[in-house]
Amino acid sequence: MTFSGGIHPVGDGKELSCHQAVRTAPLLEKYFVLLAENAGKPPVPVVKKGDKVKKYQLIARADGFVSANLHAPTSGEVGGIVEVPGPMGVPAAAVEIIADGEDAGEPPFEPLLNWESIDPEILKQRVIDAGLVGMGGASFPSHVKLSPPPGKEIDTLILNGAECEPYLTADHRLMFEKPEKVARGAAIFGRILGVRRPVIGVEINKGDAIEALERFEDRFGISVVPLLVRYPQGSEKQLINAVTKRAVRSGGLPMDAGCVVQNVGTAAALSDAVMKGIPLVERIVTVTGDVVFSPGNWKLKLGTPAIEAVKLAGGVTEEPGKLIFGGPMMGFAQKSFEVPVAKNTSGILLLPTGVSVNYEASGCIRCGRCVQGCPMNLMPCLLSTAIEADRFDLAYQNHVMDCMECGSCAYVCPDHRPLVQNIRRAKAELRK
Amino acid sequence: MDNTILLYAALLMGILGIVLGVIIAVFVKLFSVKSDPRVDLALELLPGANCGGCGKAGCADFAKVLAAGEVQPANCPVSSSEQIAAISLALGIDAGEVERMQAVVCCRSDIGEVRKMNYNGVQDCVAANMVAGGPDECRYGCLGLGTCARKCPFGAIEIIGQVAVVHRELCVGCGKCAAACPRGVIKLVPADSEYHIYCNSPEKGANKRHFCKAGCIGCRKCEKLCGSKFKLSGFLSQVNYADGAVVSGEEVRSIHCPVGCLLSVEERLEAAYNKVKGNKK
Amino acid sequence: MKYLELTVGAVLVNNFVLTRFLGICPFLGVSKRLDTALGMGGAVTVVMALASCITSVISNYLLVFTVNDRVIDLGFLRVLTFILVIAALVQLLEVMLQKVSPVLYRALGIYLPLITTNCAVLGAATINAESGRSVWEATVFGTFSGIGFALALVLFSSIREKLELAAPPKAFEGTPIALVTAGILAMAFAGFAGLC
Amino acid sequence: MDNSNNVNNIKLPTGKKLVLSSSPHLSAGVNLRQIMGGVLLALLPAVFAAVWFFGWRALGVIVWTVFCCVAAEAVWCKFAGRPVWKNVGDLSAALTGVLLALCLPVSVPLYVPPIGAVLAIWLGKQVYGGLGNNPFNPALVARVGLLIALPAAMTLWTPSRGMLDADYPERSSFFRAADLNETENADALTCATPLSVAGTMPKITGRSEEAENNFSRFANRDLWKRWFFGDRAGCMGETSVLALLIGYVILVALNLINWRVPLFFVGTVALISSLIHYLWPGVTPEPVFHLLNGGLFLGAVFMATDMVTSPITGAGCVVFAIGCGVVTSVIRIWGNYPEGVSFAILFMNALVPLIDRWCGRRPFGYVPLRKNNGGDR
Repeated sequence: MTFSGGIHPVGDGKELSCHQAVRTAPLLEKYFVLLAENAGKPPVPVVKKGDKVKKYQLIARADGFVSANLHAPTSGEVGGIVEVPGPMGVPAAAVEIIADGEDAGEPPFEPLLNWESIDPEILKQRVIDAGLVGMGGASFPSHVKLSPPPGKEIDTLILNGAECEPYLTADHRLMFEKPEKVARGAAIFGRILGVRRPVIGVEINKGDAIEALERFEDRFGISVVPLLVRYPQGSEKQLINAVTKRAVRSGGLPMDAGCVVQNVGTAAALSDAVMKGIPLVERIVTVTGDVVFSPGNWKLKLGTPAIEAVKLAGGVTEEPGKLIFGGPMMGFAQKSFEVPVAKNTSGILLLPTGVSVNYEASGCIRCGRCVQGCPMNLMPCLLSTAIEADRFDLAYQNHVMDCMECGSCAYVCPDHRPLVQNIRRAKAELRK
Repeated sequence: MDNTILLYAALLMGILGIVLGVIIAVFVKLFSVKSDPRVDLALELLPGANCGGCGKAGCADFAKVLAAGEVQPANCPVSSSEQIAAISLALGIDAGEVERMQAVVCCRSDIGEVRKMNYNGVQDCVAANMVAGGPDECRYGCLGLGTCARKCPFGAIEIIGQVAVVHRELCVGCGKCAAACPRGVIKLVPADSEYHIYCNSPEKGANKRHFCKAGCIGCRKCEKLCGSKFKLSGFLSQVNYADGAVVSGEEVRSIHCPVGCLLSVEERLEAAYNKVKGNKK
Repeated sequence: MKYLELTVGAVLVNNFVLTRFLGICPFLGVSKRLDTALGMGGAVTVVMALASCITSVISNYLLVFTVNDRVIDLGFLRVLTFILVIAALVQLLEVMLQKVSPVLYRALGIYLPLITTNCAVLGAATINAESGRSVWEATVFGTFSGIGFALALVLFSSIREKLELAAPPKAFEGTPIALVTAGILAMAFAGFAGLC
Repeated sequence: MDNSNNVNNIKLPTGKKLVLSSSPHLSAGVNLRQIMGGVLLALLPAVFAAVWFFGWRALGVIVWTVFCCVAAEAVWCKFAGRPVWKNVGDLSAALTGVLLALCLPVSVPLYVPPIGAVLAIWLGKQVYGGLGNNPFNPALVARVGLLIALPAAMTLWTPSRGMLDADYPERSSFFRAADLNETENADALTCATPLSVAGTMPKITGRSEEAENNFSRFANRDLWKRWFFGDRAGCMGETSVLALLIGYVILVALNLINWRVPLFFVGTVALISSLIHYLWPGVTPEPVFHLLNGGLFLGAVFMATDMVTSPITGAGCVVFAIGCGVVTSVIRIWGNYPEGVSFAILFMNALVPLIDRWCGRRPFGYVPLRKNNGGDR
């Protein structure tokens, strides 16, 4: 099963890290927990400089509905609210925590071992308390997706285990090593939404993960759907299309098609929050790239600077030409190795200068590869030529706003045109 | 014989003329459109640059509201005072009075030699600013990729050595550049003010010094000497245009800005050219 | 076969713009945007059809007639009367357009009254008169000539809309590149020679 | 940076070489030169066929034309201030050169290729702003321009290798009677192409015995076989249908063209010509004649599929190809010119912006598939 359009990235770099078991990182001296890491409003800090915090203690409270709680990843002293290089390139506010080396703390919530029989509202409250966000990339607070407005009927829950981005294997390792957590998380999400049989969509290049998850199909009442390998299968709309054949309308949300999509990482975190009563303070991060000495997956606490993660991976073999947070297709290039890991950092990718694409265009030859590759059925080449001539009206007529910036078009472009960046520019200009 | 042909010819042409004339007359009556000649008149007198500086979609729209008496001719920032007088005379309305504005690019990233990272992509400020907040270290400075220069209908902005500089004599203050700039470096200031502070970053002076030699350090020297003519926002001093402050040359000399941020428009332009020349050598 | 010449012949083989090179002024002037080109094409088609009809009535019945067994030939008035009729038609069209579609009226601007001096319209009327066509044939010919004009205009404007996004050398921007394109388009139409 | 200190002797990045760019950060690794090179590869069989059937002069003309085109490109880029090596290096000028050469007759005077090169590269491509901006296929602009300006030089056909043999079927149709006995002296010999022979034959409308027999001399299987391999008079590259079909397979295998275009182009010509032939046999020869003759396959496989000047979407390509087929058939059957492929493609090139506009794609989810709660606006 799959969707129409899309691309097959060749040499997707997953083999660098997909056989490396997840390791737990040693404790660091300092953590910089980013405040503005979830989509929506940043949470408000509830600690100040000099406060002693325990592990799992609330350090910033959600501000409004589209916002998520933040907890201390370890025990220690608050060094203050400081500015650190943020993942979007501009300095961002973070809570500095100076670890005391004990990493001690009690789970702040009561385990809900009887989750199969209690009120779904209590489970939903747990999602809010634990500060769960979408861990795939957008970092959208999870509980928002669990609260469909009246009139919207949700009949399908899909867990996103596609992990279509090249190089990343964090979700793969998670599903393979902790299938029970993922399956249980799916079942809990299903119970909150009242969906009978949640679906986990996994691309077939992760055969071992599919096998592992299938062992829990009956126990938790879920089903695993193998998907053909194709990028961008992990995009919500494409995943829904691949699994259910439904199409989310242009400009709409998955809820419009009766679907909710959650990341497998979020499901595992939910399982921990329910069974152990602990909030989201660490995540699995793939530290990889062609110049990384020994790529692999690590369980990193929130606020770990990228340079520490690179240290864990044994440093680099040569000076990297690009540092990317996330995958190579949709991730963000970074200016500094001081950027800390956030809830949505699925990968830290270091590419040598030769591997990363050099955008140096001469002229569009209208070969149509981008049109074939576009999963949203757009015509990126026409959009790009219109935008380069500052004709944003033309770009709008050609549905530039439907673009989700998956990068398939720029990936296949033989002229190496900065198609996605042009489209981003048009969107920014049109939103003005 | 000739006479008969002439007669017939005259007859034919006459009848044809009359018949067609009558038909046209009937049509004109049937399809008459009320139009305000004052709109066309105003449109003719307006500059026709369609810059949008007046806040309307273009000169045609402005002419419409002008004829309706909703705005005054002086609202057109492009027309000279003689042109405005001509419009007000033609339409028989009061010219009105609007303060003339002018754009200033408040940045000296060329002089300050702001560090820039390698950037690979679309050569446009809006696009570049979205990639990790822009390739330069200063988040508030001019990127110098020329989006404003391309947007300016009057060609008043020149990119000199990776920084935008406004040519005062060409700028009419329509504000298109200011709207286009993703970082808000371009400010619209009263056209009669001569001296401006060429920095846009409210960051701490010490932070700024890491990557820019020419940023305002917020020493407040200007504020101490000239009082309310300057105000501090963050760690950035600014001329208090809102209160109609005009800084004179004498005051500037007495202040003697330690980083040289306080400059006249001409001095700034000259400095930019000199910098490029120096770099070439 | 005769009607094939009047229809296909007028549209493709002897296309007014690209084969006879008549009516170049609006062809270059209003071909910047597809919608105005469509409007102009429509307007010219209407004027051409009506003008062909009326002028052929005039040239067949009013310019040559017999009075008391004497043939009176007013052929020397042909151009004069034709222009008079065309001018009047354009005037009517202009008045109507101003009321019906002010947007198109404004977009066409000066080119609308200039249809009067569009040599394609006068050309169609004159060709009709010279080849002694009946009123019906003349009307068909005029209509399809207009359609041919509109076709050339639409083709051309769609290419120009695309060219607007391209970046030709500074010296070729605007009219020069349009003329080059028109030339190549004319070469393509040359292939239709001899169809009928 | 304190982090650059070595910890346990591992090398840590300093971040000095970091490049900022927008996502995606990977590329499929295809570039323009590879695409143009692929098309050139697909043209090799046709070049071989040209040399085989028309002798070494064919190779000389091809090389000369390619040289002229590349030189024209280099000269323009030099004076227009564009990077010369980058523009020449993408092989597009060389490709135009080969295509132009393949639609010239082998006996073409050597002053023609430079004129063609200037027409193709300057007028057809560079005045529009270079590769990607030209609305018309440059090689075809040159061919049609030359055909109109220098008709004599462009229709000076010489016999192919097999036509010199006495057992070539229907030989007398293609040679003047006086020349027929002097086929040993091949250099000075001119002949006619099957299409031009058919073009000069009387068109007999209606159905009669005479009409049935009008084109019967072309209904010869041996002749068809020779035509298929390329043994006939004509432009250098157009004669060998076999070589062009191999090229088609290569192009499709390398995903360099939209496979629909040649199929629908040739299909439409076959359909229309068979329709006309079976209605009025005296008007036009059999469809097989039309398929094997003229530049149909060269045009359909290599000219109409030019990415820059053909529609982007699959549906658009089908419309485009059918249009090409219709115009080609119409010109061949009724027009003055015996061959209409180049005119047809040029004419349809002009329609491409309109086709693109009307055959655009509907964005994903633009019309919801589900009705109950699949989003109703």
